[in-house]
Amino acid sequence: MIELPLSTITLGTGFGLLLIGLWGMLVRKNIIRMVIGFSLIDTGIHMIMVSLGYIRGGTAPIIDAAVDRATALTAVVDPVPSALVLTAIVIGLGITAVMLAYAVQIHTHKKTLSIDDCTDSKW
Amino acid sequence: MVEALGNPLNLIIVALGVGFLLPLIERSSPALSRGLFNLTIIYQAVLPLLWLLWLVNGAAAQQIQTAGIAPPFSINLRLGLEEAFFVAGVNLASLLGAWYLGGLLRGRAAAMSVFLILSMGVDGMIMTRDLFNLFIFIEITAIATYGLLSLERNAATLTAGFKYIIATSLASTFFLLGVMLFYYLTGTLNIDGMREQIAQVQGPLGMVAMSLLVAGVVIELKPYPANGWGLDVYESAPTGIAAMVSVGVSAGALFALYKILPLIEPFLPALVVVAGTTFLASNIIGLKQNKVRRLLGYSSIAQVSLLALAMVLLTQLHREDAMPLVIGGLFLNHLLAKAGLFWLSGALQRNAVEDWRGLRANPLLLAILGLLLAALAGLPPFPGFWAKWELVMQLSAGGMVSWVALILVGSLLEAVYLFRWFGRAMSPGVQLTPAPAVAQLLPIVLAVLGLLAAGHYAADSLGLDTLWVLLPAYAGIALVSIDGLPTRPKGLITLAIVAYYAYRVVPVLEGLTGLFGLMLLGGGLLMTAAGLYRGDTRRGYYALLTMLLLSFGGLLQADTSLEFFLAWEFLTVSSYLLLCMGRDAAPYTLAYLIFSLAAAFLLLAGFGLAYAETQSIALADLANVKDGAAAVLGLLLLGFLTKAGALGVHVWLPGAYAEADDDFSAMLAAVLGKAAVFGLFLSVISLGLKGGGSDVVMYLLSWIGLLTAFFGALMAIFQEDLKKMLAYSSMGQVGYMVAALATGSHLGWVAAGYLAVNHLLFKGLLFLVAAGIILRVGQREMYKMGGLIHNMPVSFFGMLIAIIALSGVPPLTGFGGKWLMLNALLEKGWYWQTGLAFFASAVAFLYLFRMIHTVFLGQRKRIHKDLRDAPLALLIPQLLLVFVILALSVQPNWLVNPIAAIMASHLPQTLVMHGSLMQSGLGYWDGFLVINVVGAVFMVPLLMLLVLSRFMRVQRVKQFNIVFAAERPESPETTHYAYDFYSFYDRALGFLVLPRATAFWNGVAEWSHSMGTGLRIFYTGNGQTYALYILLYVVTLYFAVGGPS
Amino acid sequence: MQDWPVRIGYFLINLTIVGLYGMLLSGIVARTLAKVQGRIGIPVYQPFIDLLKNLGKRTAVSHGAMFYLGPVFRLAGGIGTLAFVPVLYGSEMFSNFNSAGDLLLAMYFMFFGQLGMAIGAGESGHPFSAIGVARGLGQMTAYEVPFALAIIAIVVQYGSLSINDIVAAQQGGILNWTLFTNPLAVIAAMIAFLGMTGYSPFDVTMAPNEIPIGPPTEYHSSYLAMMTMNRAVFAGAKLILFMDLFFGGATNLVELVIKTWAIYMVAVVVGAAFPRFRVDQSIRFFLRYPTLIGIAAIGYTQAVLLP
Amino acid sequence: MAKRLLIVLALFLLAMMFWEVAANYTERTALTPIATHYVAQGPDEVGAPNLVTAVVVTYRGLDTLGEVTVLFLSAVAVGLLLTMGGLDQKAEPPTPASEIVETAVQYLFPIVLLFGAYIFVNGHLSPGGGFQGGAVIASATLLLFLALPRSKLRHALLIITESLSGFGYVLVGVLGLVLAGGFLDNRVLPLGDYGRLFSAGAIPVIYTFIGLKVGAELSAVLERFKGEAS
Amino acid sequence: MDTQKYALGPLLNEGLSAEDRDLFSDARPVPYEPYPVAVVEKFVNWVRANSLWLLAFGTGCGAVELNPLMTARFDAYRMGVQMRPTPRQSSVFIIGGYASVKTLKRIIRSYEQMQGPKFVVCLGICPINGGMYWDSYNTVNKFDEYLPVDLYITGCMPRPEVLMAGVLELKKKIMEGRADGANRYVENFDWYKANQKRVIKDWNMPDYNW
Repeated sequence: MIELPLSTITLGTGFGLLLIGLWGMLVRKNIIRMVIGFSLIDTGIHMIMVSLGYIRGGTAPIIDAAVDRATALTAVVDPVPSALVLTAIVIGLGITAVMLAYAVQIHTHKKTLSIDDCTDSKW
Repeated sequence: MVEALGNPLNLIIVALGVGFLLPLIERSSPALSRGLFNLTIIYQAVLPLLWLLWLVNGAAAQQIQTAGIAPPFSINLRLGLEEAFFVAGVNLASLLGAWYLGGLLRGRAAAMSVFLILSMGVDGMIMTRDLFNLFIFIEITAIATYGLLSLERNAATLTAGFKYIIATSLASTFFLLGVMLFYYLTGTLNIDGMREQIAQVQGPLGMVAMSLLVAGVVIELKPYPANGWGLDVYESAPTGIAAMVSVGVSAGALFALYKILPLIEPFLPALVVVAGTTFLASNIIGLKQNKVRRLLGYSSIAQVSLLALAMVLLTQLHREDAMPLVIGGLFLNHLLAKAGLFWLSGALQRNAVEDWRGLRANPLLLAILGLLLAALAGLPPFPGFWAKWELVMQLSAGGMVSWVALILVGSLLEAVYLFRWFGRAMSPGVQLTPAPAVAQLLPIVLAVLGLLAAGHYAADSLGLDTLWVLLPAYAGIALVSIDGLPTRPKGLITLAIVAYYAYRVVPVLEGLTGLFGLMLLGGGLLMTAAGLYRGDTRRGYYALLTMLLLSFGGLLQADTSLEFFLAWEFLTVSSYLLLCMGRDAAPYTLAYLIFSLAAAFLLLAGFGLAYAETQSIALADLANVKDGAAAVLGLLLLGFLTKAGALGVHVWLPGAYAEADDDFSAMLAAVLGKAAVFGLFLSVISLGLKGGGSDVVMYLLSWIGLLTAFFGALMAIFQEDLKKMLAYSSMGQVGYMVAALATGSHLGWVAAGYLAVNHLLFKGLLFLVAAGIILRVGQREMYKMGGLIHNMPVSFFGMLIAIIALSGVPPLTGFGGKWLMLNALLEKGWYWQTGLAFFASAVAFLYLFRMIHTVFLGQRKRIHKDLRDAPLALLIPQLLLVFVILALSVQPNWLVNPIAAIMASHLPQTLVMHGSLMQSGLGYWDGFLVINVVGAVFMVPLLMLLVLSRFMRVQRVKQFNIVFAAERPESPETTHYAYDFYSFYDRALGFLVLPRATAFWNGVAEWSHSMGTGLRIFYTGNGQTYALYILLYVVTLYFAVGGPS
Repeated sequence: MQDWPVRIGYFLINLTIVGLYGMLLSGIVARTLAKVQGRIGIPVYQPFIDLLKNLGKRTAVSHGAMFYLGPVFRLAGGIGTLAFVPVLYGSEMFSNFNSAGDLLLAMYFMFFGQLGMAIGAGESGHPFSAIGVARGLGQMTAYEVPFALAIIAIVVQYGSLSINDIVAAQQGGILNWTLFTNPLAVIAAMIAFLGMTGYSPFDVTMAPNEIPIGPPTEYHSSYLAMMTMNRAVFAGAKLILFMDLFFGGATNLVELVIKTWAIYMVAVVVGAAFPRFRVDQSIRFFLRYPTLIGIAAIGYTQAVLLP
Repeated sequence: MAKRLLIVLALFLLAMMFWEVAANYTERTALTPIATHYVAQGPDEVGAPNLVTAVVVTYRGLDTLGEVTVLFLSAVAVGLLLTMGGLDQKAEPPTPASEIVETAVQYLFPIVLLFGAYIFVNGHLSPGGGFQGGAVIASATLLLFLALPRSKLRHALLIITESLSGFGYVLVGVLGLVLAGGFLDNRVLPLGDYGRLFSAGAIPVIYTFIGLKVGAELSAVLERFKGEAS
Repeated sequence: MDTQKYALGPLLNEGLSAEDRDLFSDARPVPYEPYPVAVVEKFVNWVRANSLWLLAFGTGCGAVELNPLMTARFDAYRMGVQMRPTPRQSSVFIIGGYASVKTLKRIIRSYEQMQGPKFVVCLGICPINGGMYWDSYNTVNKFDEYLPVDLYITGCMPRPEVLMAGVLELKKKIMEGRADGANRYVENFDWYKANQKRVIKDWNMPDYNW
């Protein structure tokens, strides 16, 4: 049995989450559920991002007592994806918030949350 | 300090700082926040403009690094020429947009800061050189848009907004994933760094990475069919916001695409297909659209995909040097025109196209609409024109003929729906809304001015003598400014301008252009002078007329195909607009424009092919085309024939000629039609004698010409409408010229030139007579006239001379044309065609007699008892034409000799002159002798009758003193044999003139519309379905280009 | 080339000869027809008497200037057509003003009188005039097609548009006539000739029983006399043209008389035997077989005669 | 049904794409050159032990500024959307929480706030930072809303905090432009002693601004959703 | 002849509505004089006599006798007689028997449209005294009260042979210059017109149909 690298597992999980999220977005009619689907996609992406930055056997890129500067080059994971994920999370949060706000307004105006009813403009 | 203010980073810093502060300041002082907002947005617009200026004048491109650390370790931005241009454009649009949005933003600091940040986000998208940073800016732009969409809160906007969020967030998700894979593969996020490491992006991961990256950006560009969400937003968002989305956000996405192009080399072909499909599909679907905003949406998507298409194709061809003009031109065009139109539709609060009826009551608004639409359709002098020209030339040179075809077809379709809208605005109707506030209009006006300036600049950049080639446009604009004057002084001013122009231009022209210079400008002046009989208000008429006449000069003086095409398009535009002034012209103007544009595009394609072979746009070099001669000739001829109204593409002609203003009809038929003949001459002279394929083309041309002549005449005889009859007659006459040209012999070309001059004379005369009749009678239906000879003897005389000249009966000029043409055809050995020519000229008698009989002879209606002859202003030009016809009848050599000399410079002379005797290879004709003999012969019976009358009491009687089978006639209406004059001919040959061509083109129109219906079936309106399309788009892109290894 | 007065004098002689001959011809034809019908018929000089009678009328009405000038145009058209056609081959005296133009000129000048007459008749305001003109013009377009095709065929055959050249090419024996060298063209042209003369079955223009009597319905007195003169001159000119083109021309007056009389009799005999076509039937008739024959004539000329 | 099939197909194809990635992915064993630079030079250049923070705040400071902007925008967007007629106002008044909860919240609230502040202040030293701290602060607000549904935030305070901290952030960035190497350069302040609280130049300042801003914005968003915002 | 006598000013055309008056000529007919040279007049009369163009207008029962005239049996053509379908070109008007009032109106109109010299021949007994219709309410009895008659051919009905005899008689009269009915009509225009109007009640024509 081949041992799967750690990051491959998280990568796979991330992809899985992404697909599940997409399924939710594409199949669920309720807008709130679609937003949840989006959150799942987001989370999946974040996992993928972190996985792509993983260095075999690396630890958090904080050079303090635990990791001294001399060995840091071989001991830490890539800090860039972590930084990017941080940004991506916030952005995802922002979008989710706006989506929810839209959901609220749509419900106020149309008294429904079904995406199938949101076809006011068509062609 | 100044330096600090000029820092390009300020575009981001200032917008953000102010954006953050605005909500706070709003709490204490709304006025202050408003002022600050205004200041900032102006600053945002001015700064990139300054940079653009500096960069154009040679400043180095700015590499901006952040955090005091060099890239690739930190994020860097770039402000080169292209970035500065795009940023300047977008910020200018947002400045004008903010101005326009004034009311919506007032008192809403939050909205103002979002608006500021939106344009900042686009700036960032354009400037950043870091892929992840690009993602951030995409998101900033997206969320800012989400926020702004909510400014108008109704169900449609909200649901559209939600769909938009779903789509864009999915797109950015894929983009982000692509970015991360790129990082994984190349180890950097810096775009320049990635380009160096591009070799790493390969294998299965590379393929996925590229496809995700491409998909992310492409979906932002709203590719068909995964773009329903974008359209919904265009339709339902507040117009100001929709304009920003259409213009700003798309610009950012486009630039993002531009930046990543080097990273995704394998996807370029796929991108071309995507952009091409979207361009074509959007325009086809647009045909079905009857709501302005969604219409603009389709147009936006089409324009942006055209930009993308151009960008990718030029990249593929490695013609980046052409990008500034092509991309810059198209972009500016789209930016200002589209934004302007969105604003206009918002300012007028009219959405359904039908509601735009009656806009012509407000000339300013109409002018704005017209100019913006013209810009969008790529008409000169707007930048889109130059860009399209350059694009077509480059693509043709690169051998991408099918893409040229696609672009031209798409552009034509776009013009169709855009000008259908304009047509509605020109139609009579009620003015629904009050005129919008000046504050809302000013930005739109500024957009128009910007477009004009940009067009001028673009022309400059092509190295043209800009002022001179754009003179028609400027003269038109100048005359618009004095539109307040009474009509006749304006007409005199036009006459003076054009006369001076002709005085300067015509003597310089030589040979063929000289001949046509005389015809076009001389004829134009005469028709303009005849137009002075009208004293009613004619808004813009003389401005457009000046433009038209001056573009004749441009056409004649053109040394390059560009100048020729430019002048040609000016002709198209001005004549279209002049045609629109006809009272009931609205239903026919669109057909006129479509066919004119189609003709222009055929020319463009032809010039492109020629350029591809000779690498030169000089008209003289057309003759150097060898391999593609037949194709170029075919395209050019098709173009000119369309404009000339050849059989099959004549369907626009009768309506246009009939419904135009009466004096303008004369101009159209007699003068403007000669421009097409001039074009035919040009193309045939350059390319018609190359042998091989050209011979086939010329042979076909002869048939086209004579079939046109025959069917033109045949259709004319069944018309009840005076001007329609003249229109069909013109069509038929042009057919003879075409056939004569096709012979490719000296004799034939002399014949064509002779026919052209003659047609100008007698058709101008006929239309002027018709104008006089219509003015007096107030009718165009001939059977409602009759017996007018007693009221309008001079007009009758004019028509008599004209129809004798037209019919080709000796001794008047017409026979010369027939003689030359038939000789040429026989010499060429085209016997069947000759037979057809005989038939056609015989059929012409029918309508000629019908015309003169039903109008002037027969029974006069009681209500016409007191009619007077046409006003002197109309009669004098008529008499002048009569005089010229008679003079040329007496001395045909005055006309034939110069033409023969001109043609002899192109071909060996086969028409020999011995004094007044002309000899062809087959026959001879002595015009001078003929008219003398005829004159003498005429005197014999005349004298005889006069003598006999002395012994015979001749009683002058009145119209009812006729033998009426021993009864008395009851009313002139029932006694005048006029309606359905040739009913027996209809029974015999009517089956030939069933409106097949009309049916065919209607079928094409219907087919395009049903294509539109078929193509828009994807737009279900359901956000989820749209999400599915996006997903499918991503996987399709991936599997289409590479797929799994 | 002689002086102008001489040429004009020659022409006037020609005109007189042809005019008188034309008048006589119509008398002969009427008499011939009468014999066919078992009558004695008019005296051959009756057309002259009728002409003089009409000239001797003492009253007339005029509907206007064009009405008045209509017969002038008509007669000028006839005389002019004659002026552009050489009467006898190889005779300077009988060449008229043929040097002014070729066959095309003669063909197109034929319309001159018709157009003027049509306009004059139109001014009379009588509906039958207009109907007659419409019919006449309509039928004219139709018979013009086989005629033009035949002309084209012989122009191709002889390589010239000059009437003199065409006649010259037919000299030297009866078998050189177009009639024998290019029979298809002659058939087409002769059918067209039937239409041109306006006898039945192609008398749709005058049609005395339905639109009495077409264009000249309002014309009378001297007007009518001039039109009668034109009928003589014009018919003569047309016959001479046909003779020149298809029947070898004529080198002396006797030959001229025989040939033209024979040509004319074709129309008369056909006219005596057939009832009238309807207008549309007539148009379609000309555009069917005669046109096909004309096309075949060109094809035959190109394929058989030219190589 | 066809649509469902199409969805399955699309997801299947997408999964195939992902499978390509996952199957061909090899775990890295060494840092990329850029990461190497960050790890090797970061402590000296930026002076922050937490390299992620160094990257976030300085190296990729523009991203972070953008991120803050995004959050600001979404707060504003939510505000714009929910200002008028947010959630149904006629809903049943929420059941008050039990006294224990209410009391506990009153004690916990400041502690959570303090914890948030701790996180953003120490962002350059240990895991954490402005966003995390801000989120913790917002969680305090959430706690408050859950426990005391009728409680209101001081709107003016939120706006002032939000605006000023945002502006402050931009200002610090500009100071970097004026005083140091470039926009958002953290070396406008001395780097200080490595590993100390007051070190790493302007990073703690920036993180403070971010923390305050994020906290305020998220709180505002929460309040909007709560539906009783004025 | 004294032209003054006939210049009595334009006709009034009272039978026409005002708007129709513009459409009809109101000129008065004028008599023509013989050619100044007597030989010419004599010759022209001979020509006229030998070219008799009949108006093909069968006004009554006698018209049936006109048709055989042109057939092979009688062949009037040889006498210079032929039918013309339009009055403008005809010179002889044969009144074919009784003239009803309705037809009289058309006869007058057609007669006036013929160009002079023109001749009227009455066929049968009826135009002379009414014949068997002498007491009919709608037939005129003495035709020459309404139009000038140059020749009567009596009988009921006269055979074509008689008709031919009549033609010869007419020829003789014309050659002698005695067939001047047209001038008589003009000279006594007012008397004829009054007679005509007396019987024709629906006079909706001009007074003289040019």
